[in-house]
Amino acid sequence: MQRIGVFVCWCGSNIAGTVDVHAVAEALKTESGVVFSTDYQYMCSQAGQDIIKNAIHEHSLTGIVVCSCSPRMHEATFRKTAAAAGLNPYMVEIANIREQCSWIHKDMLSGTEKAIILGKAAVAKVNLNAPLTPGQSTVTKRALVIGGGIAGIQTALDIADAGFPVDIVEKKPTIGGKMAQLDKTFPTLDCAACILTPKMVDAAQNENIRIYSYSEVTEVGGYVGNFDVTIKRKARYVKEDICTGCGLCTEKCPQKKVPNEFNLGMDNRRAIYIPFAQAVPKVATIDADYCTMLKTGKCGVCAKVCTAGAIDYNAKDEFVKEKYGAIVVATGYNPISMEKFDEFAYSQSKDVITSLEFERLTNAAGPTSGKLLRPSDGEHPHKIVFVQCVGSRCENCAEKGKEYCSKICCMYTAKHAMLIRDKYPDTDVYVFYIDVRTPGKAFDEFYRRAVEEYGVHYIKGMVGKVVPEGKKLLVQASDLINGKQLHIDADLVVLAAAIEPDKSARPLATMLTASMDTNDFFTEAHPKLRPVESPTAGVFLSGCCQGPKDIPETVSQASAAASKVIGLLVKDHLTGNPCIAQSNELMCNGCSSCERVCPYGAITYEEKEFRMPDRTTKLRRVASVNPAVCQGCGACTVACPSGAMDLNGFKNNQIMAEVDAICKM
Amino acid sequence: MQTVTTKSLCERAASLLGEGTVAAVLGWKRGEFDYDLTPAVFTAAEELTEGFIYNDFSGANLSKYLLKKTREIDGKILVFLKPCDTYSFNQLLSEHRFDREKVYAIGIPCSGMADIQKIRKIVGEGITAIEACENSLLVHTLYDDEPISVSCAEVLTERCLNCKSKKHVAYDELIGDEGEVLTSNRFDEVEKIEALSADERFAFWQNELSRCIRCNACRDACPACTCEKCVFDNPNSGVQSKAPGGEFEEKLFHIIRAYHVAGRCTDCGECSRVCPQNIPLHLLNRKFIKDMNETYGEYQAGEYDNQRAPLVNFSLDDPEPSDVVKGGFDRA
Amino acid sequence: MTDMNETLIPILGVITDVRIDTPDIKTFRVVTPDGKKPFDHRPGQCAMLSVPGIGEAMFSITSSPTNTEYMEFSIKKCGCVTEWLHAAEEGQMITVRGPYGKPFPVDDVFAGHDMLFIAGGVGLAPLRSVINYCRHYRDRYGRIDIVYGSRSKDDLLDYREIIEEWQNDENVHVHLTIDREQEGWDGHVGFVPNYVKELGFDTNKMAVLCGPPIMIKFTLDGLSELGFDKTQVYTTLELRMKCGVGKCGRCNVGAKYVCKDGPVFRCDELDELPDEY
Amino acid sequence: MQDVKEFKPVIVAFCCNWCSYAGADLAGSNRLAYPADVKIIRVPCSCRVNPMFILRAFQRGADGVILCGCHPGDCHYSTGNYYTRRRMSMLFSMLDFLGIERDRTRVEWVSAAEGAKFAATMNEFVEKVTALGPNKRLEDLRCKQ
Amino acid sequence: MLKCTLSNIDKLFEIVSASMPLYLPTEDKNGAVFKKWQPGTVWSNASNTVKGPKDLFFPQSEDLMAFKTEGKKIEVIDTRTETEDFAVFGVRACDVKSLEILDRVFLTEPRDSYYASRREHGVIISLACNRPTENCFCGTFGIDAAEPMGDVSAWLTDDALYLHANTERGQAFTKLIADLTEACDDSAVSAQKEKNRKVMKRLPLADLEANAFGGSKTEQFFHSPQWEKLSESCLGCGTCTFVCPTCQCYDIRDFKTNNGVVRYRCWDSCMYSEFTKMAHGNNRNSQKERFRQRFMHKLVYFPENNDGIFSCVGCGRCLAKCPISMNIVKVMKALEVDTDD
Repeated sequence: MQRIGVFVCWCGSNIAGTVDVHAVAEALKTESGVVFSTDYQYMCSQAGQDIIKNAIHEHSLTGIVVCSCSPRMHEATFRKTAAAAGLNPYMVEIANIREQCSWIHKDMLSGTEKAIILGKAAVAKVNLNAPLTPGQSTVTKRALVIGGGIAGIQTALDIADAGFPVDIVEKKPTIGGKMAQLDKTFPTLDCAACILTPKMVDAAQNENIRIYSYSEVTEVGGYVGNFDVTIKRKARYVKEDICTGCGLCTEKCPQKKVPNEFNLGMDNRRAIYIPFAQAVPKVATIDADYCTMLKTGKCGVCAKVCTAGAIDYNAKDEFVKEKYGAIVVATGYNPISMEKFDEFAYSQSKDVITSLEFERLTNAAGPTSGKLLRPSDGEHPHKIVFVQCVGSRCENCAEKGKEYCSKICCMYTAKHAMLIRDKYPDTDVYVFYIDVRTPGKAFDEFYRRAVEEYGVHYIKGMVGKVVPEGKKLLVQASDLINGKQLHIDADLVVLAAAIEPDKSARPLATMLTASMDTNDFFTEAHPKLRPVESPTAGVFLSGCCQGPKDIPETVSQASAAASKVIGLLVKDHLTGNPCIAQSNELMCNGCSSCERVCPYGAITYEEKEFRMPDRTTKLRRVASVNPAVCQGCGACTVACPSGAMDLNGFKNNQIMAEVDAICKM
Repeated sequence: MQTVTTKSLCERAASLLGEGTVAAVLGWKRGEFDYDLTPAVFTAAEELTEGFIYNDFSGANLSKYLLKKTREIDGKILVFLKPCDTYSFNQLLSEHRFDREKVYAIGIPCSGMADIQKIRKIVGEGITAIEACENSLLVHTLYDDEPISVSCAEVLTERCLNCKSKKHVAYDELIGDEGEVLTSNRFDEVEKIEALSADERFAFWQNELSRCIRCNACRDACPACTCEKCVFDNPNSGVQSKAPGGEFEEKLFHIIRAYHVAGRCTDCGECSRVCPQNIPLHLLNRKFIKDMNETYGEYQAGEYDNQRAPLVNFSLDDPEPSDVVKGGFDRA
Repeated sequence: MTDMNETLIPILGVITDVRIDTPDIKTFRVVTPDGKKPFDHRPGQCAMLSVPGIGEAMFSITSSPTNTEYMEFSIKKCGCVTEWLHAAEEGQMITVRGPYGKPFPVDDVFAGHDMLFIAGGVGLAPLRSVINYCRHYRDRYGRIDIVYGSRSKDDLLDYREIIEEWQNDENVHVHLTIDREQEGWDGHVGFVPNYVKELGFDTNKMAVLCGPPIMIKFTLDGLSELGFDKTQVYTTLELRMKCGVGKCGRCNVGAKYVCKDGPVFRCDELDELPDEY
Repeated sequence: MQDVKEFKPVIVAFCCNWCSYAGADLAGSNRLAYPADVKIIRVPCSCRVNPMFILRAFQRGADGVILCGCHPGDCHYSTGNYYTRRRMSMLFSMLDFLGIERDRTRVEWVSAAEGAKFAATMNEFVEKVTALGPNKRLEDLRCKQ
Repeated sequence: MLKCTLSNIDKLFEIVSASMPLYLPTEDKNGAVFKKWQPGTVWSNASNTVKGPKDLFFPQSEDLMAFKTEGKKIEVIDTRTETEDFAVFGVRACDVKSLEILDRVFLTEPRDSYYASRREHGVIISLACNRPTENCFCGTFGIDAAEPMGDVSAWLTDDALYLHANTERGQAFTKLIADLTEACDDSAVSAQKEKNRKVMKRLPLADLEANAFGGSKTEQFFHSPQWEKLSESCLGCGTCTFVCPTCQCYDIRDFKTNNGVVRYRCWDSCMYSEFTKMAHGNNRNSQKERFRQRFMHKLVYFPENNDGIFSCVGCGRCLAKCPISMNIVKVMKALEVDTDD
């Protein structure tokens, strides 16, 4: 049985105005467990808190009830007061008699009556409270960033700058991601490579950053502060530490017919390759699917020409196990496949391209060395049609497109149109759109410049069909504003393909027990207030894995995620919330219901031996809650039929005691 | 009459016992009369010949016994499962309630079980013997010189009348012919009650549930009720109770029991079969099944191993509670 | 209501004193609201204490029948009721009914004999009333030996009474032991059964035994090694009592009901019961 | 005894800590009145509310039970209220099946900013429950002893 | 011997009901159950009721007393009220006998006033069995279903109800219905008894004997290997104990009302796993032990303490209701086999 003290606050006249505080204190005196009850003008004041502290000492209180304002206001205050007096802070309960009583009830009689009942409920709860101690766990001071695009790089740089080691795992042979493939960036039109590659070099040279390129995460265990991650380092058949990146092998390799993914297959590379000149790490990689030596055992040219002796045809995938305190997901995006969009003749004509392909076509390092030439015949196009929202904002077309807006297309299309008109004023540019969305700093100005200064033809309406005919592409479209059908014989059609999360995101989410939405974008812990955190503690989100973003947004989110990681890694110990779920193993059935509803993957199962009452032992599967991961929502407690799962601080019997007290009339 | 004979099952079981594939056989044992069979474990061929029986009264679902028996018995256990029993079997498996490796499941066809109470309603008391014929049962009684013939269809148990499936969803071996999942009318009765006014519904359940004597037979027989310790037995749960009382306790017990097995109940009907007070408890479970099917899509517990039951799942566009209650059967 | 006496309806008791004996055992003094002893009892009998809303629990009456002013109960914390009682303060009311069960045969079988009391842990609680009864009627009994063991020094129940009163009595010999060596303890160390054998009593006496089942079993073996017959040894099964009146069905072991036929049993009587107690 | 007076229902409101409880606080801060019959129990998330608690409230004399949580999609724990939605849908439908008046139970999503909605919801709910009169169908006669 | 024509039977119920509540078997959805007679109630002559008349004397749940508490103070409130007289009609011979068995528990010192007061105020009108069921085996325990006891014995023929008062209370009862009855000789009843006894001999369980059992047989049966087999599929539910007219185990519990505490008594079952869980653990941890306890109690322990009277009356309810059809008959037969060896 507890020894409970009750402290009724007047809150000046805020409470005392409509609640007879003396009557409340008096009425609660006879409640079970109550040994002391008083009221005071301002309980939260120093004097008020001293009353509480003194009472705790004088009456050897084991629990206290403060009838005052909302616990959202002063629960923390009174918990500290209790702790200062040597009482476990979780032995404090607040009866909210201000916001939920005195402020809303005008009548003293009913206000007082309700305050008494709320007080009784709090007393009933405290009677069943038990001291709680927050769990502590250590923090491994190393972060993992999954994905080496601009998001991952920025996050890693910021974490590293704060002095924490960080690893980047990038599945491609080089970091850089999508941004490395871009030409210019909106709305300032600076060159993507010029701003990205220095960051890539920074990352490579930063002592705190380790880059696992050509690698993938294959296994994640543990929890916030203590993740155990297995990284697969795919065999690249070139010793990374020896290769100097001279590139001789990539020139001598006899296998010349490998589609160059960096240029989206618009030209070829060798079987041994360096994706692009500024690649980081600048190390060659052998493409095992095409290498004659690896496939037939006959060739070995690269090994012969490599003076450093970096080639190793016997290399195997390696697995690295590493511990991390925090994980940042920066898996990025891809344009969706255009295969299903037959109406735009993407598969039929080489001159129907995606915007990303267009980027490569205008990029000085691209297949055409930056000259805008038609892929089919290398001729200069004079009439170019841009189609917006291909697969974006696609209602009822889930089988090929996406319901959401891809966000970046309006701006990059304006950029493309503007760049064409700037370089090739003789070229007509048409842009078909549903809406032009330009929310962003200097975005609308940018778009207006495209229309007004550069004379790009913006037409509200959708392209119905693109039909290749001879050298031309007949574009049939509707002009919604003028209400007429348009027929344009274009030389080049550029599709603003919707973007979707990278395919590696889904299996990764499963490994991380991080939740995803139906589009496979990672879910944030709170859409407004915790946008860079995953609901799974210790997992953070950076860049397009969380939703479509442009570069400035990605970079700001990357830095935000980094600051969250730094905030975590700077701690030596993580103090958990003690109000978390706890499984009574003796009653647990091991049925997995709780595990299925846990949003954090905090519940695992183990086989344990139990001594039965008849002295036999029984091996049983029982749930155990990881206190570092559980956030205390309580979903599991209701899923559990046997009541084995309960929530500290909000135990079944505590809530029922409150119910009883309230209903007792 | 069942399409497989006791003898054929006995022989198969005996041979599996003999060759050492299984250490014990979980089946039905004949009783004093032809209808009072008891689930039993057989460990020798002679025991089988002497006691094993599979007839129109082998209603008891044996799957729940596997929890205890797989722990107690070394070696594999042969269990005979009727189609509906296999659903319970699967459900228990997905809840990790026994070790699949320790079980040798033989699926056996079932042409429906007879309800002794229905037979009594027709022939009266004093049944001394029941002979199974093709489509009928010959019932001998103390008070009639000639046996009375009742058609099997007429005396099928309620649950068999609404049989959901003649297909076995899990087994190691099948004896007899495999059946199919049926389109049953099992929700008709639920709909009938739904169609009543609130007062009538209340009166109906008040009458039914007030008969409850809290013998816990429904719970103890239920293959979904496998809690290490039931909340109603647990002094710390706050809802422990032993007797009906205050007109509330029995309602609480049955609502919560149905809720706890919702999504896990395979609708095997054991609860109603074993109720000594003949409370149609299965209707509570069926109501949940019907609601879940209508609201969240068809779901049959136990159909597959390791499914995610509707109540431990969600979708972003689930209807609101107010719409569910109103939507399904608004009678205004 | 007519003159329907009902034993299930308790009378009120007031806790007038709470003594901490060991970390988990407290002794409660109980009187009626008007300050009298709730009812008379015989050594070894039990009473049902209850706390409304928490429940009932059976305890042996620790105080001697010769104490006519109050009743005492030594209670170990091990369930809802006991936990509640342990938190209770002086002045707290509880309810009491009883006395229940067959007492120790102090006035016939034991009379005129040397007595050997053997207790382990809280097992001393039921023996205290017999011991004090025998001390009160000192001339009716011969030599009294008390063997009492517990886990540690701190767990020796009512050490003070033992040291200050029992040990000073004439012809009363107290043998204390604790399970394991402990600083500040210069007495005997070892388990009760072994200690009993070491002490090696002559068999010309009656023995009363109470403690954990395992201790009882081995002490019985020890006593029989020393030549005791089971008919000379008594013990009590008060922990198997529930309703107190032998009707609720729980205390039924074989054909016996602990509430009515016990809780005091002669050890040979126990042997005749099925092994279920 | 009681029925001479005007019927004042006992209403238990379970509010999640992050949205609805804050919404209730906001209603208070804005002095938006609702009947004193409503008593709030704070839970971390609406998904903490066990059907047992609701039945318990009715047993002990509640005339109405309302559960408030974050709007779907806004759950502090991301998915809690989705489970609540399913659980309560099923429970309420079952209570309806047993002939318990459906207006005695309700789920409402109230965000921390919706003080006005909280007050309005409570006013409306109390009105409905008052119209229904005392809970007789799920009461426990023993509790009145 | 008194005779009341069947056409007058409802009138009889009405007259009795006018002076005291009358409980009699009526047909319910679930079979025959004892219910209070009200105008329109139809009496059921079913061979047996689903539950015996036990509830009328030892209800499944009854309040014993109440408490009020305030601070450290407690008030005990005796909630007992004077039981009014009542009559139970149509009690079969087995059930009449079952009350005698309950008496031996509740009326021995210390007397249970709750039960005692109901027994004192209840008048039992028994009824001979014309159509026993296949589950009946009262004969095994020396009960003659053709000769039921009680305060008033009654027999039914095709056209009339015959009554004979055995006790003072019975005489008071027959006086009550004097207007509807006429004195007659025993011939019709004797003929009916003959008929009944003939049926009895043909019952499938007529040969079951209890001679092998009884007091002082603990040693013999307690260690029987049969218990393991018999109990292996027992669900541990309380059906058998709750439908049994002689089972009387109970629990005393407190219920917190909104105003205080009610201490009540409710049926408990020795088949429940927690039944013997007390202060010092559980002395019957396995279902086998609990199962054995129930039958040993009925067949050995009870007779040992009660002049050889078994605590089973052969009513057959457990045969009808056990979910797995395990019952005392199967137990007796299996154990007897054991003793034959």
